[in-house]
Amino acid sequence: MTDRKTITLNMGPHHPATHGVLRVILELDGETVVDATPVIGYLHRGIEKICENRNYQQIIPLTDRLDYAAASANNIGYCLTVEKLMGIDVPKRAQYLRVIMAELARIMGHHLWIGTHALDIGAMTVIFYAFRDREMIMAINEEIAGYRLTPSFIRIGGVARDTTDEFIKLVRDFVKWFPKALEGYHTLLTKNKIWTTRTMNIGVISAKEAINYGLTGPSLRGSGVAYDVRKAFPYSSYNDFEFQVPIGENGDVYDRFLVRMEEFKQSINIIGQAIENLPAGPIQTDNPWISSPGLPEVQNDISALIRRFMINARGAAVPVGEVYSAVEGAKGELGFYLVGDGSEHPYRLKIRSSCFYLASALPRLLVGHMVADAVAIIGSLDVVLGEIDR
Amino acid sequence: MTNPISDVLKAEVILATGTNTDENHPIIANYVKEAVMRNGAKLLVIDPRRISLVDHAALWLRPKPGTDVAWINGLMHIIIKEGWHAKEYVDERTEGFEELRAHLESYTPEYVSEITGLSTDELHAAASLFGKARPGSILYAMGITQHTTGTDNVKSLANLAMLCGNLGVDGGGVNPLRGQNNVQGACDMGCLPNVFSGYQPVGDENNMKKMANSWGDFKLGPKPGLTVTEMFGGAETGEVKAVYVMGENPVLSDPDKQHIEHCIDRLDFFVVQDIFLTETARLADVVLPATCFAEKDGTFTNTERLVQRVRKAVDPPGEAKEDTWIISEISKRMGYVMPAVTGEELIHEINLLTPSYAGITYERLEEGGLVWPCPDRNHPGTPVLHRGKFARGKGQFFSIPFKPPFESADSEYPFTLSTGRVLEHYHTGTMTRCGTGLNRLYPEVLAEINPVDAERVGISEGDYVRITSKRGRVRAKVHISERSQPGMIFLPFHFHEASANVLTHSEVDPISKIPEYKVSAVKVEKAA
Amino acid sequence: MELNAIVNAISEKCPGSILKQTENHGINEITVSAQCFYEVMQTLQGDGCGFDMLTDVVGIDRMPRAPRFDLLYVLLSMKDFSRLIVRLEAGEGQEVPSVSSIWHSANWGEREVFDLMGINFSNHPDLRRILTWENFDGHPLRKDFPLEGKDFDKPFDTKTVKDYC
Amino acid sequence: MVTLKIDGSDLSVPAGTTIMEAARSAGIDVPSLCYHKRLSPIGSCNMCIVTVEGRPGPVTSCNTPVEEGLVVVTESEALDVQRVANLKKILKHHALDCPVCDKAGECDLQNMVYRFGITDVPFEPRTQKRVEGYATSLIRYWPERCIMCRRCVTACREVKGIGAIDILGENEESRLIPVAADKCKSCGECMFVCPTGALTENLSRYKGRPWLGDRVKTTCAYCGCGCQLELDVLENMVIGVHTKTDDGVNRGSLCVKGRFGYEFIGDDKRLKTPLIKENGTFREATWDEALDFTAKRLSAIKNEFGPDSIAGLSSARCTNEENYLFQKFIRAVVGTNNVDHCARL
Repeated sequence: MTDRKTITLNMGPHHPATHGVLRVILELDGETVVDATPVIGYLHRGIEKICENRNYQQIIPLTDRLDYAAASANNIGYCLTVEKLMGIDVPKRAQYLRVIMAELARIMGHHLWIGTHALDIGAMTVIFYAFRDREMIMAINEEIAGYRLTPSFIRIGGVARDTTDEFIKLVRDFVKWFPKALEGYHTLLTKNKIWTTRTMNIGVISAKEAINYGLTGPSLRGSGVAYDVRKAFPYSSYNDFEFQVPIGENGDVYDRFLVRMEEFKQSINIIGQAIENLPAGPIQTDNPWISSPGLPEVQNDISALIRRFMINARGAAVPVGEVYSAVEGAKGELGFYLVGDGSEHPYRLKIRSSCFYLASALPRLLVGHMVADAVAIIGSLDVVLGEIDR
Repeated sequence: MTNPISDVLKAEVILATGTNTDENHPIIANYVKEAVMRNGAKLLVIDPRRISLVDHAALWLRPKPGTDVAWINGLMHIIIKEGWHAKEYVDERTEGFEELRAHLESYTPEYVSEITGLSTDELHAAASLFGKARPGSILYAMGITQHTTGTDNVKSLANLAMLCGNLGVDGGGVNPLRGQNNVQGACDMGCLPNVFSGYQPVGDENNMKKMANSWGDFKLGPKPGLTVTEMFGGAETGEVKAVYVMGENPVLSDPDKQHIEHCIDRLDFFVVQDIFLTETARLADVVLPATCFAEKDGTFTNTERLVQRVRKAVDPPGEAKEDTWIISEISKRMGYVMPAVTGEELIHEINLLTPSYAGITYERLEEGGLVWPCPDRNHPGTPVLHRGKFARGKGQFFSIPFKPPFESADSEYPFTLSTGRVLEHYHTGTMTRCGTGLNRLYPEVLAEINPVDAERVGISEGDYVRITSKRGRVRAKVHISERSQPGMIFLPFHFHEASANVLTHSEVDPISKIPEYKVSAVKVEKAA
Repeated sequence: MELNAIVNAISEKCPGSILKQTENHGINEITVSAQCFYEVMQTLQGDGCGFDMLTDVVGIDRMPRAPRFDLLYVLLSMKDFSRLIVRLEAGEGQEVPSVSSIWHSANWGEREVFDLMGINFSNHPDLRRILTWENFDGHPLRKDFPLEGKDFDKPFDTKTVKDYC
Repeated sequence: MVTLKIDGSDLSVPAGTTIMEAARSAGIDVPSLCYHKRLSPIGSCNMCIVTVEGRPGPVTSCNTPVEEGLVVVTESEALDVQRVANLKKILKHHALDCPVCDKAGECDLQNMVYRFGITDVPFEPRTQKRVEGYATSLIRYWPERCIMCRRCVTACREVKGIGAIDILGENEESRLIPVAADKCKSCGECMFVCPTGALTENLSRYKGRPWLGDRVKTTCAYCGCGCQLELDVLENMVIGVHTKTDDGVNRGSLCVKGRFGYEFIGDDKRLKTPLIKENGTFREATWDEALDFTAKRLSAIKNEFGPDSIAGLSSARCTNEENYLFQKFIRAVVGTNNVDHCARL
């Protein structure tokens, strides 16, 4: 047997198809990948370390910058963790608003995924449609939170603001419009011969292996495992809504695609239910030492002013204890392990990043495929480097 | 200080002389006031100026400047005569008492009164106040030492303290209040011409061998060197060619400014290492930017011999470097690499070579300050010196005759000038005159003059006066106040634009070489 | 899975290895000893217990406590969606057996802990720094890692960084 | 010694101790706004009330001496109701300016509000505006933040022995007045004991929140007292000075220099580069240049005129370590005993 020479191909970190600053070093035998080494850390900002030196409120915007494609979902994950440790109940209205924001974020994340994923493989049209619809969600974010991409709308104990009529209208419009748009995506891709050829039987991973690799979210469900944190460990009134957890069969790129396409539908369903059944009531828990008093109160009451000062400037203290809490982010299970030491800062906040473990499975998925499939596989995992590197 | 500051609280009587404690050592003044107000101690102030501490005094005496030995001898005369002295203590722990008694015979109240301007009643009252109460604490500062008879003054106070059995006891002691944050430490570390660190004499063979063993193969001179006042004198004669100044401003702080400038001018080479471009640094050939206390790690030793930590808080500005780094770099370039450079390395070396500092480590200082002598790692420190036994065995009484100050007021220069500090400023003002805070409170030099004199010279509050001595003249704003006694004028020396040391003379005490800042003859005229 | 059942299953295999068992905000937690840590983890992953996913590995610096670190393994069973946290106390410099041969996800999880917390894992297939670069000095998530200062502000020196190829 | 029972635990304290001191010595934190360790009891805030068995109403613990066999309760619902009422009385006129108050974040009043969970205190403007009576250029008085606890007045009188300020008038009309303004030395003792932001430092206004910076414990660099203080450092700048009551020879006190004389540290006039004089003017030099030049000149003079022609003048402002190294340098490297410092000046 003769020695066959392999060549090393560097992919990234500045590669349009690595969705950020992911770098993969590929060993190629001809056009076949024989080894792959992902290199990460280019976007490492030390968020976990920063968190140890910020008060609990100040961490919320940092969480936006994890999976920035679906920022609100991260806010909820973090706030739920703190609330769990503090033992706070959040009012129903706030919970529903959180659900709306999280599901909108999921759709936003999937928009980015489908647009770029299709673009990577060569279907250029999809991204225009996806971004047209994503823009509608941006407008909704802007209406309620003031920010388009990173709303930081969720607060410990509730949400930042109550709804406006405009917000309700925009959400309703979107709920009405989006199923039609989704049909359009399907038309463009689902039965497209090129698309199916490029995605079917590519990057196959069995259910057992996917679990062993720690895959979560659509990437795990594509392999046929019906694990969704929203169903398995319901939070924020997800029990109140009717929705399905779509799963795939083969665990290939195409199945992961189908799962996400179905999630679009389920998410818009949830949003529809939430906006129509939005309960009346407060949007912040009534604990005066957690919810910052409003401006009118502050201008007339020194105790309210002191409270607002303490909560916003110095931060509210969180009891001693440890807690793990997770939510279903757009990419999978987003978990927070929080260690409180009684002060205004976390002693330790570990972020369980779903993308981190998705990226760790890359060598397993890439090896044996053509170099052109690498692009499809990376796209199908839908990794966001902001969350991997933290 | 022989005793800790807090010992003042245990005193029955406190004699404060030659110290404007309220302004120069405000924290010690807090203790004095607490002793008076809460513990009922009696405060005896003997000072030519009516300082604010007088508000709390049971008795205040106002002698003429420069007559300290006379009134101390006078008090002792009365105490011995009345039999108030601590007889057992004197017998057991001291020697030379009989000579002293004989010497004091001539210092009758009448004679002393003539010299000092105090009435005999005042002297009696003071003697009975201090002589009858035990323990009595003596606080003094530069008002006692900055005379040509400075050493005599201090010895006289020691006589008084021993006579009343106040040395080596709680609440007693002879307590010099040291004016600068680490003047005690600088002495302890051997920045003196005649001793190594811990006051180990330079002439001693063992000491020289010990230092040479540790420092390396150097020839150490057995002959004591020049003091600061002699250095500049030496520069004038050409004996000294180069001076290296670290963090000092002698042009403003040394007596007779013109003379100093002239001496520096004659040097071949003059290096100044400082944090500001001071008046002295302006004359230098090389200026090396150093760090201030907030930019380095180290230790300070306060007036009660308490060693405490200094910690780095901020980075030095620009390229300024730590003093230790600068010294070691020059040393390296002169062929010797200093083995210890950081604070912690240096304190280890100090531990090894200085018996009184042997047990003082940064680790222990984290728990709080330590008072030297602290001979080993487990020693708790020694807050009270001479307890039970004096360092030399028995306490020695010195018979000290009164000598008048070098310069006295005469018809041409009718005023006696005393220099000193004010509360708001510090030494040559390089630090306190920065920024707005302290400057707003005390923006310019104020010459204090008694209303009687003001009327005589024909000046009113806020006028400018010209103060002239044989050495030079300055212009200053006038503050009319009862604090100065008639015939006396007080001028702070913090201000370079009206430096009091233009006026002072450079005559020094023969032993301690301390200049006589407190007595110079001057005349005062109204300035245009 | 019930905590009791888990404890029984482990005690059968490795008696005395469970130091503590608690329930923490709805999640079962066991503290295990370092001796037969690997066996315990194997048991947990096996069919009997069924914790087939290692969700995350968390390192906590408890300085100045000794042992210094808490190492947490967050497990999940896909059978009944139950979670279990396994806690292991590790001293500074102590090597912890890698569980990456049991759960593949531990590969990167442990690398991250090694990188940021400085805990060593034995038998790890590829124990390198992951988020910081190879010649990085120190472990950022340790409590004694400086937040600012001269050493920290050093420019990124490309010469000291070896390529991974 | 007197034995008594506080909150169920038996204590034995010296006679003459107050209930407050006895409780604090046992680690029981009786709330108070006016009590200060270094001052004699004031008894103005009524927060330290406790119940003593056998006495009809609650007593203020800060000025009630212990007696043999007293049974004291410091925490009860009834006491808290009264304390909350007292606190609300103080709060209702308090200025609504925490966001611009320098004390905010380490304010006793804020902490007390937090501790008792005070809510719902609508602001009532004063019928008569308070006069801005007291101020120096270094200390600013904010009349609407003042809770009239009298700590400052007591500290000025008892600690400094001055009595420059006093509170005149009753209730609504009470105001802080400089009764002997010329005696005020701006030492800042009043500011140090102030539980709220009524007396603040004028130099570091609005520079930083207390929790943002670091506090570095060090020793004061002015006179020989050796006061212990903490430098408030924010972004490599010293923005203030703090002290602690239990710390050092100064027990929390400082003088005007120690408390306000920190501006020189970050002053623009500080020397930043070595300077070498050429033809009568200075030019900036590198360290290597300056050090080489210095070493060369010193060596040359030593060789030509002998070591005794060189003298070193050290400083009492430098640390022990620096002084030690300096005399070592002069004695060993230069080889002369011509070393002295400014002790005499």
